[in-house]
Amino acid sequence: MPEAPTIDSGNTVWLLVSTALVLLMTPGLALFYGGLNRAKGVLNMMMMSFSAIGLISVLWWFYGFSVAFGSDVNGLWGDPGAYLGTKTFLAETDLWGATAENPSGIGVPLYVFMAFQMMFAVITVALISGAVSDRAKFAGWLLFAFGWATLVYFPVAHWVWGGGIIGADLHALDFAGGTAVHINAGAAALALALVLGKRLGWPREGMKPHNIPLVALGAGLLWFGWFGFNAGSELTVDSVAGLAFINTQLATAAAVLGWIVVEWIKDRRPTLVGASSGAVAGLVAITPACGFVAPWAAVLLGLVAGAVCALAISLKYRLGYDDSLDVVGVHFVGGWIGSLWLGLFATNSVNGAIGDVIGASDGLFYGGGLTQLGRQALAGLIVTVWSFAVAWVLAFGIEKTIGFRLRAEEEVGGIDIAEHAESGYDLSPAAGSAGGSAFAMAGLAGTKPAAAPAAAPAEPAAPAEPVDEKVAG
Amino acid sequence: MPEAPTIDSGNTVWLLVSTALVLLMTPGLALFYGGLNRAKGVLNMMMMSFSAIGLISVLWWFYGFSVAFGSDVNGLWGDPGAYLGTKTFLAETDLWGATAENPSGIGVPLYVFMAFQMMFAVITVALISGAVSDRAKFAGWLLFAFGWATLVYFPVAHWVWGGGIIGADLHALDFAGGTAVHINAGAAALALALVLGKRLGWPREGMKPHNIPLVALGAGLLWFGWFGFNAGSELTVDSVAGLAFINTQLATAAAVLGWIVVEWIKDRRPTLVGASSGAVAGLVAITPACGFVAPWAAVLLGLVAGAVCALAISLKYRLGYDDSLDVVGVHFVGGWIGSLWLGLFATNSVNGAIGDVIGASDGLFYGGGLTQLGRQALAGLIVTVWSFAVAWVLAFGIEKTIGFRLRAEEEVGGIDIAEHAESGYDLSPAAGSAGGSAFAMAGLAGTKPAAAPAAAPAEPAAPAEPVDEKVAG
Amino acid sequence: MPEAPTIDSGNTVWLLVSTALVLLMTPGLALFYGGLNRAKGVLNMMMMSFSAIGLISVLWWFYGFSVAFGSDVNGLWGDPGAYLGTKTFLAETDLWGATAENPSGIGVPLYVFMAFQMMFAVITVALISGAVSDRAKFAGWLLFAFGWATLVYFPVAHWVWGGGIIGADLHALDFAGGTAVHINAGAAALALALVLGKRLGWPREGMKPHNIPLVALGAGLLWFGWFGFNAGSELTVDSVAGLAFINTQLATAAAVLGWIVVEWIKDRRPTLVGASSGAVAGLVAITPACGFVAPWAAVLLGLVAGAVCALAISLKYRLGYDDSLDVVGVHFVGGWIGSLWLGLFATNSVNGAIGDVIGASDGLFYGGGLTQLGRQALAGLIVTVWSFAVAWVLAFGIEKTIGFRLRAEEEVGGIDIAEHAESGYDLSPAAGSAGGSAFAMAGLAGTKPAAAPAAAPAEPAAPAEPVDEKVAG
Amino acid sequence: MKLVTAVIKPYQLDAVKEALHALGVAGLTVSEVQGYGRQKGHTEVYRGAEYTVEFLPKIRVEVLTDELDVDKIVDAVVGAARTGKIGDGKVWVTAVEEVVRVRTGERGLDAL
Amino acid sequence: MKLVTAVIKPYQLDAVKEALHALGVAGLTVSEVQGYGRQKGHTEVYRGAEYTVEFLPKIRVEVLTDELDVDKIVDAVVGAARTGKIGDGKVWVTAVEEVVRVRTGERGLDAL
Amino acid sequence: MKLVTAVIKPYQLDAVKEALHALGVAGLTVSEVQGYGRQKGHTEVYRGAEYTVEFLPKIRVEVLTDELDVDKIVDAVVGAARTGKIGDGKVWVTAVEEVVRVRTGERGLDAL
Ligand SMILES: Nc1ncnc2c1ncn2[C@@H]1O[C@H](COP(=O)(O)OP(=O)(O)O)[C@@H](O)[C@H]1O
Ligand SMILES: Nc1ncnc2c1ncn2[C@@H]1O[C@H](COP(=O)(O)OP(=O)(O)O)[C@@H](O)[C@H]1O
Ligand SMILES: Nc1ncnc2c1ncn2[C@@H]1O[C@H](COP(=O)(O)OP(=O)(O)O)[C@@H](O)[C@H]1O
Repeated sequence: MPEAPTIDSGNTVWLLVSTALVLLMTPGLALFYGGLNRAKGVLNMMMMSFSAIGLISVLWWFYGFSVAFGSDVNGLWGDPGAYLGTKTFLAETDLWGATAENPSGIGVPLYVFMAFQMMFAVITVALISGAVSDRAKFAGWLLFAFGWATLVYFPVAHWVWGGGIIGADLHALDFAGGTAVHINAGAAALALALVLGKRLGWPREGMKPHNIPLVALGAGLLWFGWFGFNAGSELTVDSVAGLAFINTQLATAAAVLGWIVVEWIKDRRPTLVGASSGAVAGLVAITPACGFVAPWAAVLLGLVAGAVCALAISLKYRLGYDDSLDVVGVHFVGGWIGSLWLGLFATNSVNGAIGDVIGASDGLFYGGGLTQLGRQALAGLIVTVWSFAVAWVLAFGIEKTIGFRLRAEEEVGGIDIAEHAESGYDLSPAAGSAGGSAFAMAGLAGTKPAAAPAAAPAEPAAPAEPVDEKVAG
Repeated sequence: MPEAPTIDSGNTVWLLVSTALVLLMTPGLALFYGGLNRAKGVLNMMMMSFSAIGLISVLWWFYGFSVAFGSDVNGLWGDPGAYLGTKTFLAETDLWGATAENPSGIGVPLYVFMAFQMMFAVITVALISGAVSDRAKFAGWLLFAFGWATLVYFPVAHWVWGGGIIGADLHALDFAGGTAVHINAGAAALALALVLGKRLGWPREGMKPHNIPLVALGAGLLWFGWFGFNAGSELTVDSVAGLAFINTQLATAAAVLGWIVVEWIKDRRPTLVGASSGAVAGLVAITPACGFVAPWAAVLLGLVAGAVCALAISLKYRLGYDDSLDVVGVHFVGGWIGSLWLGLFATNSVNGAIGDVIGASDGLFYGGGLTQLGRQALAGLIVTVWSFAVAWVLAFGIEKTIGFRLRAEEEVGGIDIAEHAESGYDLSPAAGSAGGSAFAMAGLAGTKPAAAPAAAPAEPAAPAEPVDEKVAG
Repeated sequence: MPEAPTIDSGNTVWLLVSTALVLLMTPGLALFYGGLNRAKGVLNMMMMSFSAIGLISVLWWFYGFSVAFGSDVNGLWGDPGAYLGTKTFLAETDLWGATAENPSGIGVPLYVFMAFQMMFAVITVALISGAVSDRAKFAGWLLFAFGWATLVYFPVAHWVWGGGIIGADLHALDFAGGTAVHINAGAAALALALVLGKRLGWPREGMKPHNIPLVALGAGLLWFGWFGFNAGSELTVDSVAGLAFINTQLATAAAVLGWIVVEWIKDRRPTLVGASSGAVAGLVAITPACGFVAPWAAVLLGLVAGAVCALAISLKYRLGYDDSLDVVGVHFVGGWIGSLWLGLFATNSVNGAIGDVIGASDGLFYGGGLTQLGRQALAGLIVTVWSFAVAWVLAFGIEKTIGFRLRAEEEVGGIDIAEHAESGYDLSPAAGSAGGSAFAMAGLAGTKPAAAPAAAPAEPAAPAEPVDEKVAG
Repeated sequence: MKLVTAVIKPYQLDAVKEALHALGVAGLTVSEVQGYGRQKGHTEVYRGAEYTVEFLPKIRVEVLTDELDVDKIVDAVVGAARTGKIGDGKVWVTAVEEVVRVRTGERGLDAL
Repeated sequence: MKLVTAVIKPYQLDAVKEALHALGVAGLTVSEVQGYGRQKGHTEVYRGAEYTVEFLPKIRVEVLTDELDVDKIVDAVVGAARTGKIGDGKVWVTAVEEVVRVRTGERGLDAL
Repeated sequence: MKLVTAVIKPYQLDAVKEALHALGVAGLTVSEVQGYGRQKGHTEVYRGAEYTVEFLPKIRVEVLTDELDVDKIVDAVVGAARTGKIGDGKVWVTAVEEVVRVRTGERGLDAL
């Protein structure tokens, strides 16, 4: 390492690319969730993710990053003023991890690291939305997102990665977010689903995915972006980054197989929704483990996670909570499996940082005994309890004040219309064919009678009229 | 810097990746525009973008790059023969920016830089198409694209970045394309919309987006690719690239909030179309500024751009031009906001190149007075006038010669059928269910009676028959 | 080169990114194929790709990589035990290409190279599926994929790139997979189509694409990912990587033009399906040539490939085989064109490796005579024969044992329902509008009478009922 | 022979189907329609332009039946389709001169 | 009571709706149909295979009405739907024996 | 004047159209419907939850015709639509009091 602070262009490029990849995951999630949802709520579902990108990015820049990665105050949060958004960090020396002995840190500009971690905060919040499709007022969602990010994600990221209680004190392992992201979001999702209650008609009424190619597309984009999420979390370009990358691929591939095999046996048919869900389950489970286990253990983890999550999604019918798009069944369960897996298969032999840097011990099957398994379980428990409790209180408070649950008629009519005054599609069997969409063109979109002219052959009749005062808008 | 010309692998990787990211933006734009359009014109809308990739890439390689980046001839264009497509540039010394004193330049192979800039030319042309959906003959579009790229984009890129009048002489700032790309495309879009006239029935007839998930997907891909567009424009891996990256994210996130807040107040509902449009508006506005302002100024810019563009899109109803998908309201207006922003918030303190390399001065709020604001305004004006004028003449010429506007019956019947003999979707309420799409299978796709056989139970009837001579084709 | 083995972070980042890009190609292919297919089989079509990612990734890790890249045994395959999945390769010295004299090889961790090549194996298998849409039992497909990958792809990759007969002995050129990937998959696709036979009603019945925006989206993602496929195949960050990158862009752009011009002349209309297909044809053709020819030769290749493939897809009607989505017309034909192109335009002057490393000679037009053209033809022939023969035997064997072809009624009813118990879409003209999809909500999804309650106004009637034992699942 | 046609709210279809099932009606044909009447529509907004949607999704149910059962069927449909809110729809009866079952060629009541 | 059914060109629906509105018709039901007749279709081409699309999108409009108003309504519809070009469609009248308003159970004219 | 309505299996539409064509029928109107009857549906499974789909896609064909041709037309449709398997559908005939061709205003037989 040179004495003068210098940028490591390899590490920096890898982080820049990884950051872009992780950003893409949230639109990918929006498509995944949107396609799984009924058509009448697809836009609201996607809007919860897009609004999370908007809101959380700004919060993260303003104070979130400081709370998570500012110098540790008390093991619970970082100095909120450390990197306040009003300041600017572009000095030669503003490299992440820079210290007296190592003035270059990891050789990555602070803003690059801040942006990378920003995307994690964004998607963790967005993940929660899958539990409350079709029934959550949008204003309530925004308020919840603000509160939960502030009280839960930012601190928890500090506990796990910022020098807080879980990482530094408990020495629990979490390479890229099994506890901080997935268990965290899953626990909050459960609380939200419980407070908001079931969708009208659930489970009696069938609520099947409205656009499965969209689901598969979303899963594909998530898979792609997840390489930045996992392999990027090594923060440097080394063999561990390579290990995290291939483990991510192997566990995900194995989870696809694990899920569809269970479907084949249990439901007599493997499905594309299942393959897509299996991929996500595998990605979730390998997240905490990708840089800490050997490839064969990653394959095994994928098979187990795919199979177990394929069974876990039925729990909601058993226990009667409407976790609409299975955030609990996939992210909470998958996150737990991956975190515990480290207690079994983590080994210093694939990543020296386990012992040397984090002070964690090898997993059970590598002679580490039950120590690490206990730490992993405790870490998961702490996050589960805190996230669930705060989410429950926040949701309950919002419901009692501005109201969180949509009115029944609005829910029945469709949340897209009620909350966003939009509808997802205007297709028809005739769409694009001669005459185009008969309905769209025929005026089924409706008109203000006052505004309706007698249609001349040359000009199609008016299906809709921009209201003047609007237009003047 | 070493004496012997050497490739900087960090910079080169970053440019390679950025180039791929920017390429992806054009298909992303095609989806964004396609989804915003009515179903009967979705394919033509996307085809305008895809054909731009095909045509402009080849033109750029053949002479466009030379005109834009060849050694400056007269401040207006570069030596057209400099990098003619017939030549090959693979010598050790063919590194971009190589000079006697600095034989390695930025350490990036010439072809990598050429490819990176190629993608800018492609998407700038594609952006224009949003103004003329559903009514422009495809042949006319191709001719226009060829002419406008040659007479406007290639020279303007030279003016701004190639050592021409705007960058080198006027010392106006444009980090990644506020003037060269967005104001440029927006002005041309306006001219095109004026010459081609309104869609039949506009604005009386409602023309709502036909597939909003597609709009959001397109916005997501644009956002993702834009990191290459903006942060890649630094051309080297340094802290400014990191600044450009995080500013891109922050301004875009803020613009999403800005746009939906305006909708909430003005139309009583925030929409996903609005969130997606806000993202694009933020990306547009931060483009010229991303590497020249502090993060807090980027957040502010995003809020302003999102809010102003959300209002600007209503102008077309006021003034009565049919800028179908709001290229003017988003790209022209957003581009101007971002460019002027530099006159207010640009500061040498975040990027030394402002003063040292470009010879620009700080913005008003950094004590630079009105100098830079004036330069930015003048730069925008020059591009606006030239682009609008040439676009108008080109469009008018095409209309008067081969004809640009589609025939009324064809427009009413749908441009996809008329110009491309395709229709976007063949779904139906029964699609994929038992029996598949009733219509598709039942032969509503039609058959040449001559060809129609009596359908046997075992074999479904023939909805269509490849015409023999075609098939033989 | 340093004595101690060291990671080249530039090369490693480029390979990591390229690997992610190539992974994305398979979901992209799934969308491309899915959109081209009829609605009733879109899920099965996509499932064939997604299952290939799952299955082939694991096989590659376990023994495929060893067979392809293990030390050459007999020119036909590599030592299967070389990199067996049970082993771990994370030592300092586990860098790809490391030798005594060059302990760092290309400075890329072995797992990164393994992951990169893994993605090639995955997509090659997935490509084949386009030939047998709507009629192949899913179990049969999985078995075929397993067998073909093991007996054909793994060895052929060894022949071409692993030190086997084609590359090392025959000195045939294949930069990124013209023979190993496209000719290989195309030949297998033909065999599969012949053994499985025509879809019921083909060609009498029209089978038009059901979702063309999805086709264009898939093409866009393929184009994006292909930069990793081609430019990544240089394995190092140098000017040849830049050449491969820009050639990929130029040939693809030219192929888009080539294809739509042919359509314009032949069918009187250029189409978006054509532009998308042209892009894929160009990407296929440039794959083997991208790092070995000059840009102008790449443009020419693109024009030729686009035009020829646009004509080649009609062969199936002439010859009467149902290559449903034109794998032969695009990949087989395009692969051959690109491979032979090297015999005409390959030149050591753009890439010294041609002569020095691979021991190939310049193409005909560079004074190399017919030598290389002969080698290219022979290489293509070997792969064609082996792939076709093994695929035919495998398919025939599967048909005769567990059965490969779907039952007629099931095919007519739709393979998505029959094999996956899913249907792609649940939209309707009313989808998302007030009341949402009338049918979806009205219970056209059906209910078990036993389970059907009298619907109360407040609660919509039940369109479907999770079966209890399932739910208890 | 009669044809009973009902235009109802989408949600009520299932209840109507069950009610007819209970009466022993062997089959029925339904289709998506859109209705305009007293029931008011809703508003959509896209990029500041407001659209009023006046036509609402409804379901048409058609049942071929023997004259003797007409009243029972009409009452059953009206009962099952009623929510009491505006927009519940209409039920009407028309005369059918002949009915044939395609599969068997049976005519009249046997065709049902 | 009568049922007036019209199969018209999609664009004309709005004009027809307004014309009926002007006559004081309180409601109507429309649906998407496809028509085959003298009006010729168009051609589509996918990867070199040509398809002729013979069925064209039309809209079916149904209005239940008192016999007294039938002629006025038929004339209004025909007038509003006419473009004079082939494919304008048909309007036909059938007898309705009974009409019930689901919400109230009202019968006959009161049901409209 | 009569209206012949047929609810048939989607695949058979083309055969029916040709059969009517052969009889010199100038036009017809078709629409997508879903049918419930003796023919059983299928099952779908999403994330472990099973759905039974009872309604099957059918096509409704409507032909306005002169009484004299009714039998020919009914027989032609029944013949062309028959596959002999359950679910082939129904054909029924109703009386039409008046028909108008929108384009010309022609009435009665001239309107067809
Ligand atoms: N005169 C009519 N002819 C045909 N359909 C009608 C008529 N009036 C109403 N309808 C249908 O009945 C539906 C409900 O009618 P509406 O007036 O909204 O409520 P209600 O029947 O409760 O008074 C309408 O959406 C329309 O489909
Ligand atoms: N005999 C018929 N029975 C039912 N519908 C018909 C009949 N003839 C025509 N139609 C409908 O009327 C529409 C217009 O008929 P067409 O012959 O094309 O034009 P026109 O009515 O102007 O002569 C057709 O698309 C079809 O929907
Ligand atoms: N009573 C009925 N009223 C209206 N449509 C009916 C009736 N019975 C059957 N249908 C229609 O006919 C179709 C076929 O009937 P089904 O009983 O399944 O077979 P089949 O007619 O061969 O006995 C049904 O899907 C439905 O659309």
